Amino acid sequence: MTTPTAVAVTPAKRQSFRFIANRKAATGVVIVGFFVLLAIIGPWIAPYDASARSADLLQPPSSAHWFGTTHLGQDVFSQILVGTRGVVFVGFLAGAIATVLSVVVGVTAGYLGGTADDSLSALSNVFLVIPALPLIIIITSLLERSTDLMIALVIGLTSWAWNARVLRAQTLSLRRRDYVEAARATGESTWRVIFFEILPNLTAIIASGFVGTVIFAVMSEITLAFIGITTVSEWNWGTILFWAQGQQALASGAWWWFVPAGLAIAILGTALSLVNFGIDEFVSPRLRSAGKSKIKTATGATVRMRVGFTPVLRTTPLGETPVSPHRPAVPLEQVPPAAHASLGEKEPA
Amino acid sequence: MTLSDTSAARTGEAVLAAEGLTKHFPVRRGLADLLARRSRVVHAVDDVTLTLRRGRVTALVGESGSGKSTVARLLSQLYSRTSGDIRLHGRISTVRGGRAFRAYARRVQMIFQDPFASLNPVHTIRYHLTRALRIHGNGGRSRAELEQALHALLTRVSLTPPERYLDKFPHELSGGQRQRVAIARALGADPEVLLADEPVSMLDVSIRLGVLNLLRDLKERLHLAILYITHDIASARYFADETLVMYAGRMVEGGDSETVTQRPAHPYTRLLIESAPDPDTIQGSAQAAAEHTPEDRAGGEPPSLIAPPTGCRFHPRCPAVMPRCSVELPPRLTVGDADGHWAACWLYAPDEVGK
Amino acid sequence: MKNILQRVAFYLFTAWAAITLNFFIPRLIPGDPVRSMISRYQGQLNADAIQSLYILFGLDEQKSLWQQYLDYWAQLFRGDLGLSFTFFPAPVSQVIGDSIGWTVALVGITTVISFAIGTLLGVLAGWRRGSWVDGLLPATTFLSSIPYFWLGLIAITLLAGPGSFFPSSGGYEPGLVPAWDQWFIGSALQHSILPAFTILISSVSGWILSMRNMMVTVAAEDYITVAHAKGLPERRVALAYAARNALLPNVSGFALSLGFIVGGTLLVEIVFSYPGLGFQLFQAVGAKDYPLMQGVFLVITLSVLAANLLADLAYLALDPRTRREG
Amino acid sequence: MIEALGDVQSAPAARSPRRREPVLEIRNLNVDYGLGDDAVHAVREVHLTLHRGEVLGLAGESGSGKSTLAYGATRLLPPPGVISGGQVIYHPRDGDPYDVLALTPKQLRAFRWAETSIVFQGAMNSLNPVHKVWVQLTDVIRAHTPGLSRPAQVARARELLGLVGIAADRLEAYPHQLSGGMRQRVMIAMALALEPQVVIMDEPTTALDVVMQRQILRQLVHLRERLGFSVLFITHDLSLLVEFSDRIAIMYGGRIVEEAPSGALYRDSLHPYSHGLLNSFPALRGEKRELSGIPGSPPDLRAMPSGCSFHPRCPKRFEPCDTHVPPLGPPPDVPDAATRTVACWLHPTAAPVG
Amino acid sequence: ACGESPNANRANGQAATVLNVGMPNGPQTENHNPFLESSSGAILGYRWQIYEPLALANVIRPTDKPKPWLAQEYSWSADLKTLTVTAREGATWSDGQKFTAEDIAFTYDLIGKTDGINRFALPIVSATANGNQASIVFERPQFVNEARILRDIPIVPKHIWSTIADPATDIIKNPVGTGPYTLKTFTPQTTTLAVRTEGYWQQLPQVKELRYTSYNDNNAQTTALANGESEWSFVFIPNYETVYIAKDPENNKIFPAPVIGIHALYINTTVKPFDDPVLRRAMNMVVNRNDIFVQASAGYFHPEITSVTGIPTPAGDPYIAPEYKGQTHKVDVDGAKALLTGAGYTYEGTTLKDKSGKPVKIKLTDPAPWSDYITSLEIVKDNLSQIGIEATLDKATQDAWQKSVEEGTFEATFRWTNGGATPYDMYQTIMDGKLLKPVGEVSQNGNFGRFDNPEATAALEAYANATDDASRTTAMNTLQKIFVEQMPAIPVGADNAGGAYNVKNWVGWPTAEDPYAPAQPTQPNAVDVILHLKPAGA
Ligand SMILES: Nc1ncnc2c1ncn2[C@@H]1O[C@H](COP(=O)(O)OP(=O)(O)OP(=O)(O)O)[C@@H](O)[C@H]1O
Ligand SMILES: Nc1ncnc2c1ncn2[C@@H]1O[C@H](COP(=O)(O)OP(=O)(O)OP(=O)(O)O)[C@@H](O)[C@H]1O
Ligand SMILES: [Mg+2]
Ligand SMILES: [Mg+2]
Ligand code: NI
Repeated sequence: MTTPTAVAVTPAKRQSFRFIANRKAATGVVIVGFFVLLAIIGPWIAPYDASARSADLLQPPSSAHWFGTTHLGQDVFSQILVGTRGVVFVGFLAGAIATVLSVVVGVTAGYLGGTADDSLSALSNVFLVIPALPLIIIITSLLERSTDLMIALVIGLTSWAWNARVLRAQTLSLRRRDYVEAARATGESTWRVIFFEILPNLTAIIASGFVGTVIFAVMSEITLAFIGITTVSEWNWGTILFWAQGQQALASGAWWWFVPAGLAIAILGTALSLVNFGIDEFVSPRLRSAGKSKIKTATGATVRMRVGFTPVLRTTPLGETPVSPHRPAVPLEQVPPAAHASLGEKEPA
Repeated sequence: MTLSDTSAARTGEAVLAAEGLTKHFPVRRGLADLLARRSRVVHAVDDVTLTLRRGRVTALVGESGSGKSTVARLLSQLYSRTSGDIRLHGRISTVRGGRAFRAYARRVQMIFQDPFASLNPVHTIRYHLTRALRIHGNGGRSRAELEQALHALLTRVSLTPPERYLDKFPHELSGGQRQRVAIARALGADPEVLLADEPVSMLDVSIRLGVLNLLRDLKERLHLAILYITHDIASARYFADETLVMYAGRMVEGGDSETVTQRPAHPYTRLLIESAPDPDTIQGSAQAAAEHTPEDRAGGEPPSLIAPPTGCRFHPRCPAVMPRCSVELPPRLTVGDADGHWAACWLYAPDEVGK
Repeated sequence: MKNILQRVAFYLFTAWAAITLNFFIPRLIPGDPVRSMISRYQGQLNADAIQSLYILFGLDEQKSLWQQYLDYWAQLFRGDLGLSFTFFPAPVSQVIGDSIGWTVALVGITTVISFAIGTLLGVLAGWRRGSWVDGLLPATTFLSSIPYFWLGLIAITLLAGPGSFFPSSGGYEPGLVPAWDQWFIGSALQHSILPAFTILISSVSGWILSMRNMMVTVAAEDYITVAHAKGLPERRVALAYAARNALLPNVSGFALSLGFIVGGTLLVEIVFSYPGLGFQLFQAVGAKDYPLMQGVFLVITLSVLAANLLADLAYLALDPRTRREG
Repeated sequence: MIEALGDVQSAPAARSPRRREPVLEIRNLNVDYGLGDDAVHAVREVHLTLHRGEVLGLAGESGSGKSTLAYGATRLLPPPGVISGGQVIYHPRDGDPYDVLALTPKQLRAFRWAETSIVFQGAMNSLNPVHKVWVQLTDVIRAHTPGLSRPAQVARARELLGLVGIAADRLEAYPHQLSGGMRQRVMIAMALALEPQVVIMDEPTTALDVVMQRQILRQLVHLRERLGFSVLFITHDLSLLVEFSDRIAIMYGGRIVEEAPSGALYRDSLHPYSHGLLNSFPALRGEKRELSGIPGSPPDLRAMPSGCSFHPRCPKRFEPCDTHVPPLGPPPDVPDAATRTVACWLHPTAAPVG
Repeated sequence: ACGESPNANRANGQAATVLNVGMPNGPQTENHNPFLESSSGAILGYRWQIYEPLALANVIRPTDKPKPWLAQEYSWSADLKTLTVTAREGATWSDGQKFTAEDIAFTYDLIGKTDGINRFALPIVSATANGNQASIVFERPQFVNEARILRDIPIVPKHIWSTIADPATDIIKNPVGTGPYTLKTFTPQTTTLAVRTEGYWQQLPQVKELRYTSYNDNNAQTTALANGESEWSFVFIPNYETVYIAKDPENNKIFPAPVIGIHALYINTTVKPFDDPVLRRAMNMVVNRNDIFVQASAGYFHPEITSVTGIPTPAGDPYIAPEYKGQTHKVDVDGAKALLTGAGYTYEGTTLKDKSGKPVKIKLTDPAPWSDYITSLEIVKDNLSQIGIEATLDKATQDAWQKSVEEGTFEATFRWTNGGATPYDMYQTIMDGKLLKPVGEVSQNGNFGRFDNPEATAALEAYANATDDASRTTAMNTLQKIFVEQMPAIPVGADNAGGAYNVKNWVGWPTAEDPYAPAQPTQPNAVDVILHLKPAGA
C-alpha cells in the first residue's frame, strides 16, 4: 500500500523508483524484463536454427516442436525466441531516438519561443501531418536492405512529432512557472534552466512518451514485416506472421504458426502499457491509488473513498458523548498538583 | 558573505532607480478586435518612478492587480519593459539574458510572491541554495566551505538546525519555511537589492513577524535596499522607511511610511487606510463593523486596465472628484506635511490648495 | 490581426511543407512505376511492354525534378491531381473519390463511436474509481495491445466464413451496385460490422484511459467539491461538472484522430479487403504510383489540417475561457 | 423566517450569552489523512459550537487544521481524508437535531447548501469554468427546490446577484470574465441561495486587497442582518477577525486551544499561543507597539510533541505541559469564564467540554 | 416500389444464370480501354468478353493452330511478314454496327501508330482493308509473335475509335465490342457484364451474367474461392489441398496447366567461379525441384520442370530436341561432386574450393515479400550446401533487387522469363546476346546473367527470322544444347496459365483431359471458356 503520507518521510533518493511499488507497473516491468532477457539469450536457448528446414512440414505443437513447425519444417518456437531480439532492439532504439528528438525539439521550441519555436513547431507539425505508417513504408523501401538498425532509425525519426508537441506545450506552461523565473532571476544560464529546472519536471512525460513510442515502434516494425515491406532477413515476430499469413496458416488450420507471435506482441504491448500506467500514476499524485479505495468503518461496513463524501469511520449515537479514537483526554485527577500551584502566574494581558 | 565592507555612512545612497517604467501586456484578441482594428494591451504599469536606497526598506502597497508584482519583475529584468529606464548605481541597465543578466542578478535579487510556486518541486533545498551560491561564486572552493556557506544561509533565515532542512524537498516544508528558503536563496547571491514580493501573505501572524524581523535585520546589518510589496499596510508602517501606493498601474502617493499611513493624502490611500481592519479602533462587533464603511463614499469596481479611465485613474470612484480629474493626468504634487510626501492628485495642485 | 494571420500562415506553411515532402519523398524511391508493374505481373507481362508503358505514362521524356515540382504545383492549382499509373489513365481524383467514401464511412463512424463509448466508459471508470468499469481497464489494455491485423485475421477465421453472417471481405456483396437502397445499405452494414468491431476493440481503450485520467484529475478540482457541497444530484456533478471539463483535452485528441482516419486505416482495409483509401495508398506505394500517392497524401494532409482547425474551433466553442473578450 | 430573526439582529447573539442557542455543534471531532499507522491526525478532539446568528472566527497557525476542520465537519474532505470519530450536530430551525456524520449520501445531499453552505478560499477554482454564472446559480436552486419554474429560478438568481451588489447582466458572464472580487461575491450569493443557517468561509479574502476585502465583508454582514445565518469565518488576519467576528477560536496543532468573545480575546488572551499571536501583528493606527512574536517553529503533525503541543515553544511551560494534554474548558480564574474556554495548564479547567 | 434500383432483383439472382469471377487485385477504377494493361478490364479480364481477338491461340497447346475467331480465316505470307485476314461473317458490334475488315485494319494501324498501346512492340508497317479482307504488314518475319498478333490484340470498332483523340488515355466509358457480353455496371469492387441479346456471331453463352469481383489480396480471393463465393479465379493458393480443395472436394477444382515460360535461378556468369559452366551444371544437378514444387509453389502453382532443356512439358514437348527427349532432371549429389572434382575443384572437409583454392560461396537474392521465391531460395541454399557451396540468402527490397538484376550486380536470383508460344522467348530472356549489357548498365529485357555466347545469339536470331520449320528446328536444337551444356540459368518451375474454378453451378471447364484453353480468366481464351460452360446438372 502506497500512501502519500509515506512520501514525506521517504528519503529523496528512493522517490525515483517509487512507481515500481505500483502493482501494475511492477507486473509490467517484470514482463518487459523477461522479454529483454529473451532478447539477449533467445538465440542461444533456441532449440533449433530458426531458418533450418526439416522434414516435419506444418506439424502441430509437439514435444519436439513446442509451437509446431512451418511449411518448411522450421521450428516456430525457435523463431519466436530468435525474433524477440529484433523486436526489443527496434522498439527500444526507436523509442530512444524518438524520445531524444522530441525532447530536443519540443523543449527547445517551448523554452526559446519566438522564431525558434515557430520553425520547430512547424517542423513537428509537418511530421505530424504526414501519415506515419505510409511514410515509414516509403522510407523503408528507399533503403536497399533494411536492417533492424535502419528500421529503428526510420521509425524513430518519423515518430517523434507527437511527443515533441506534448513536450512543447508542457514546456510552455513550465517556462512561465515561478520557479523557472526564479531560477533565471537567481542567474542560472539558459541551458541550465532547460536541463536542470525544466527537464526534471518533464521526466514523467518523457518517460511515458518513451514507453508509448516503444509500443508504437514495436507495432510498426511488426506491421511492416507483416505486410512484407521490410526485409525478412532477420527473424522477428512480424516476419513469422508474414510467413504464416503468406502461407494462409489460419485457413490451413495451422493456428500454432499464427497465434504465438500475436500473443507475444500483445503481452509485450500490455506490459509496456502497464509500465506506462505506473509512470502516469507516479507523476500525477491524483492517479496514485491513494492506498485502498475502499475502507472499513468501525461498524464493519465498507465505504468507498471519494470526493465529496468523506468516509466516517465511527459515528456516535446522538445521546452519547463521542470518545476520541486516539487517546482519551487526560482525566483531571491525573493532573499533577504542580499545575494547580502555578495558577496564580496568569500572564498580564 | 562579503557584505561587511559596507559602511553605514553610505546608507541612503540610491542603488536601483526606475524612471517612467511602463509595461503593457498585449491582450489576446478576438475576431471583434480584428474587425475593429483595435490593438489592445493591459496597462499593467504606467510611468512608475521609484528609487531604492541602501539600508532602506521601500514598501509598495495598493490594490490587487495594480501592478506591484509587475514592477518587481521589471526591476529584476525578468520582464522586458515597454518603456522607461532602470538605473543601477546611476547607470542605465538593460539586460536580456546571458552574462550581463547574471551580473545584474547578482546585485538585484527577487523573492517571488508565491513560495509554493517559486521553488522547483524536483530539487532539494540544498540544490536551490547551492546553485544560488555557486552561480555568483559564493560557494567557496571546497565542499566544506560550501557546506559552511549553506549552513550560514539557513541559520540567517532561522531555519535551524540547518541539517534538518538541507535535504528536504520543498513540499516537505511549511509555507513559512519555504518563504524563508526563498529569502535564503536570494541572499545567497549576496545582492545589494532585494525585491520582496508579498513575502508574508500566506503566513499566520507569528511566522509573518519572524520573516519581517529577518528582513529588518538584513537591512540594518547588511545595508540591503529592500522593496517590500504587501497588502498588509500595517506591516508597511512597521517595517518600511518609505511607502509608495499604487493604483491601477500608477503610483498615486509616496512618502515616509509613518506619514503615508497616518496622514494619507491621496483619496485612494485614504480609502485603503480606512479599509484596513484595526482592532484597536473598533472592537469585536460585527455589527459595528458594518456601520462606518469607507466604501460608502468610494464604491465601485477597480477600473479596467485595458481601457483605463482618462485623467486620474481613480476619478470614477473618487469622493472628491473634480472636473479636471477626468481629463488631466495629475502629476506628482507635494503634499507639504512632511518631507518627500507627495500625491498624484489635483487636490494638491497649488491652485486647488488655495480654495 | 497578427494572431489570426499567423495562424493562417502557419497552416499554409505546414500544408506547403507537407505537400512538398509528399512530392519529393516518393521520388526518392529507386525504381519506377513501369518496372514495378513488370515485377507485379511476374512474367504475365511481356518485357516488350516496358517501352510502351514508358511512353504511355509519359516517363520517356526526361524532366528535371524541379520542373516536375513546378508542374505539380501548376496542376494542383488547376485542381488536377494527375493520372494514376496503376489505373492508367484514370484520374487520381477519381481513384480517391471511389475509395474515400468507404474509409470515411467505416473508420469515421467507428472512430466516432469508439470515442463516444470510450469517453462514456472513461467517465464511469474515473467517476467511480474501483468499480467494475475500472476493473475493465487491464482487459481493454490487453485488447488494444494486440496488433490490429492479428485481431482482424483471427476474427475472420473464427467468425466469418461460409454460412456465417459475417462476410470475410469487401465493402458489400459482390454484384450489388452502390445505391441508396435497402439491399445495398444492408449489405454494406453487414460487411462493416466485423471490421468496425475490431477497430472498436483495439481503439476504445485509449479513449477510456485518457478520459478516466482526466476525470480523476478533474474530480479533485475545487469546483467539483463545490458542486458536491451544493448538494447537486450525483449525475449532474458527474456529467455537467466533471465530465464536461474533463472532455476538453480529449477533444483535440479526437479531432486529430479524425484527421488520421484516412491515413491510419491501411491495415483494416488490407485485412478485411475493404475498398478504402488506405489500401489504395498501400498499393500506390508498392506500384510507385506517384500521382496516386501524392493525391492520397494530399487528402491526408488536408484532412489532418482540417481536423486541427476543427480542434481549434471546437476548443473555442467548448471552452469559454478561450473566448476571451477582454 | 427573516422576520423571526429580527430580534436576533437587534440584540446580537454574542452580546447576550444567555440566549445563545447552538446551530452547529462539533463534538470531539477527529479527522485523519490516511489510514492506520500512516495516518496524519490533522484535527484532534475538536469541540466547537456555532450559535445562531453569530460570526465565529477561527484563526491559528498555518497548518493547524482549520480547513481540515471545516471540510471534515461538512464531509467534503477529499481522499485520503477520513473522519475517524466525533459528532457534528446540526440543529435545524424546526425539528430535532441530527448528526451530520451519520447521514446517508442522499440525506447529506439534501442537507448540503440548504442548511450549510461553504465558501472556499479560491473563488476562481470554485466556479465551474465552462458554465455561465446563472447556470451555476440556478442549478443549486433546482436541485433543492424541484418545483420552481425556470423563469422563477432565473429571477431568484438575479435577486441573489443583487444582494451582493452585482449587476444582473452579469448572469450571462462566464467565471473568467469576472474579477476576483466579483467571483468571490458570486460565491457568497450562491452560498445564500437557499438561505442556509450556517455559512462556512475559508479564507475568502486572503488574496484581495483591503478595500475589496472590506467591501465583501460589509455585504456579508448586511446580509447576515437580513437573513440571520451564522458564519464560521476562517482567516489568518487577526485584526479582521477581531473587528468582524463575535467570537474567536484559536487552533494550534489540530486542537482548539482557546475560544472567547473577540473583544475579550483581544484584550485578554489566556493561552500563551493566542497571546503570542496577538502580539505578533502590527497595528495600523495609534502608537507603534513592540511586537514580540512566538519563538520556535510549528510542530510536525507526524511527530507531535507529547503533552501540550505548544509546550516546546511556550515561554510559560512547566511540569505537566510536556506529559499531559490540557483539556479544553472554561478557565477557573477569570471573571468572564462562562463565555470562554481555554486548553492550558495555566488555567486548568474544572469542567472540560465534551 | 424499389423496381428502379439495380439491386432490386439481386436477392433472387439464380445460381445458374450468373458466374462469379474473382481476381485478387484490389479496388478498381473504371477503365474499359482494352489496350491498357492497367485498365480494370485487363486486370479483371473482362475485356476479352467484350472485345475479341482475331484467333485464339492456346498457350498450353502451343503447337495447335490458333482457333480462328474474329478472323474467319487468316494466312501468313511466305516471308511471314504479311498477315491476311478475312473478317468474320455475321459479327456485329454491340451498338448494332456491322463488323468489317476496316475495323481490323484500323485496330492494327492504331497500334502501329500508337507506341503507348503497342504492348508487344510489334513492328507494324501498315494495315489496310480490302473488301472483307485486311492485310497487316510487318517489318520482320513474325513467327515468334504469331500468337500474340492473333490472340492478344482486341479488335475495336473503327467508327468509335477513330473519333477518340488519344486511345492511350481514354477510359472508354461505354465499351462497344463484338464479344458476347456488354458492360452492365461498374463498381470499384465488382464489374457486371450482361450477355448480349442479339447480334453475336455465334451461339450466345448460357451464362447470362458475369460478375467480376476484385478482392484486395490473395487471402481474400482464396477465402472467396474456398467458400464458393468466387467461382473462377487465378491466384496462388498456398497449401491448396487444405485451404481450397478440402473445403469442397466435389466442386473446388484447379487446372494448373504449364505454359512455355519458366522460373529459373539466374546465375551471374561474370562472377568467378560461376563463369564456369561445369560449376553451374553441378549446381543444377543438386537442385531439388520437387521440394521447391511442393514446398514453395504448393505442389501446383509452378509446375515442376522435368526436361533437362528447361522446356516445360507437356506444353513444350514438341520442341524438345531428340537427344534430350525423355531426359529428366535428377538430384545427383555424388554425380555433381564427381563432376566438380573432375574439373579441378577440391574439397576441404565439406567445403568446395574452386580451382584457385578459394571456397565457393554464393549470394542468393530476391525481394523479401515474394515468399514463394524466398522459399525456393531457402531450398536451393540447402541443396547447394550438399556439394559444399556456402549459399547465403539476401532479401532486398523489390527496387534494390530489380536494380541489381538489371545491372547485373547480383550473384544468383530467382526470376521469371518471358513466355510465348515457343521456347524462343524463354531462351531469349536468358541467353540473347543482343540484350547483353556490361555489368553496371541496365538491361531491362533479359540476359540478366550477362551470358555471352554468340552461338546462342545467332541461333535465336535464326529462329526468329526463319521462314521454314526445318531451320527453326535446327536453331531450337542448338539453343537447347547450349542451354544444357552451359546452364546459364537453372530452370525450376514453369509458368502456369491455369486457374481455380468451381463446378457446382457450371460445368464445361477446361481440364487436363480436355485442355481446350488455359483456365485463366484474364486470358483472351476466357471467352472460349465461357462459351463452353453449361449449367451443372442440366
Ligand atoms: N503576463 C501577463 N500578461 C498579461 N497581463 C498580465 C500579466 N501579468 C500581469 N498581468 C496583468 O497586469 C496587472 C498587474 O498585475 P500584477 O501581478 O503586477 O498585480 P499585483 O499588484 O501584483 O496584484 P496582487 O496584489 O494580486 O499580487 C493585472 O491586471 C494582471 O492581470
Ligand atoms: N492530503 C494530506 N495528506 C497528509 N497531510 C495533509 C494532507 N492535507 C493536509 N495535510 C496536513 O494537515 C494539516 C492541516 O491542514 P489544513 O489545510 O487544515 O491547515 P490550515 O489550518 O487550513 O492551514 P492554512 O492556514 O495554511 O490554510 C497540515 O499540517 C497539512 O500538512
Ligand atoms: Mg502580485
Ligand atoms: Mg486552510
Ligand atoms: Ni448599514
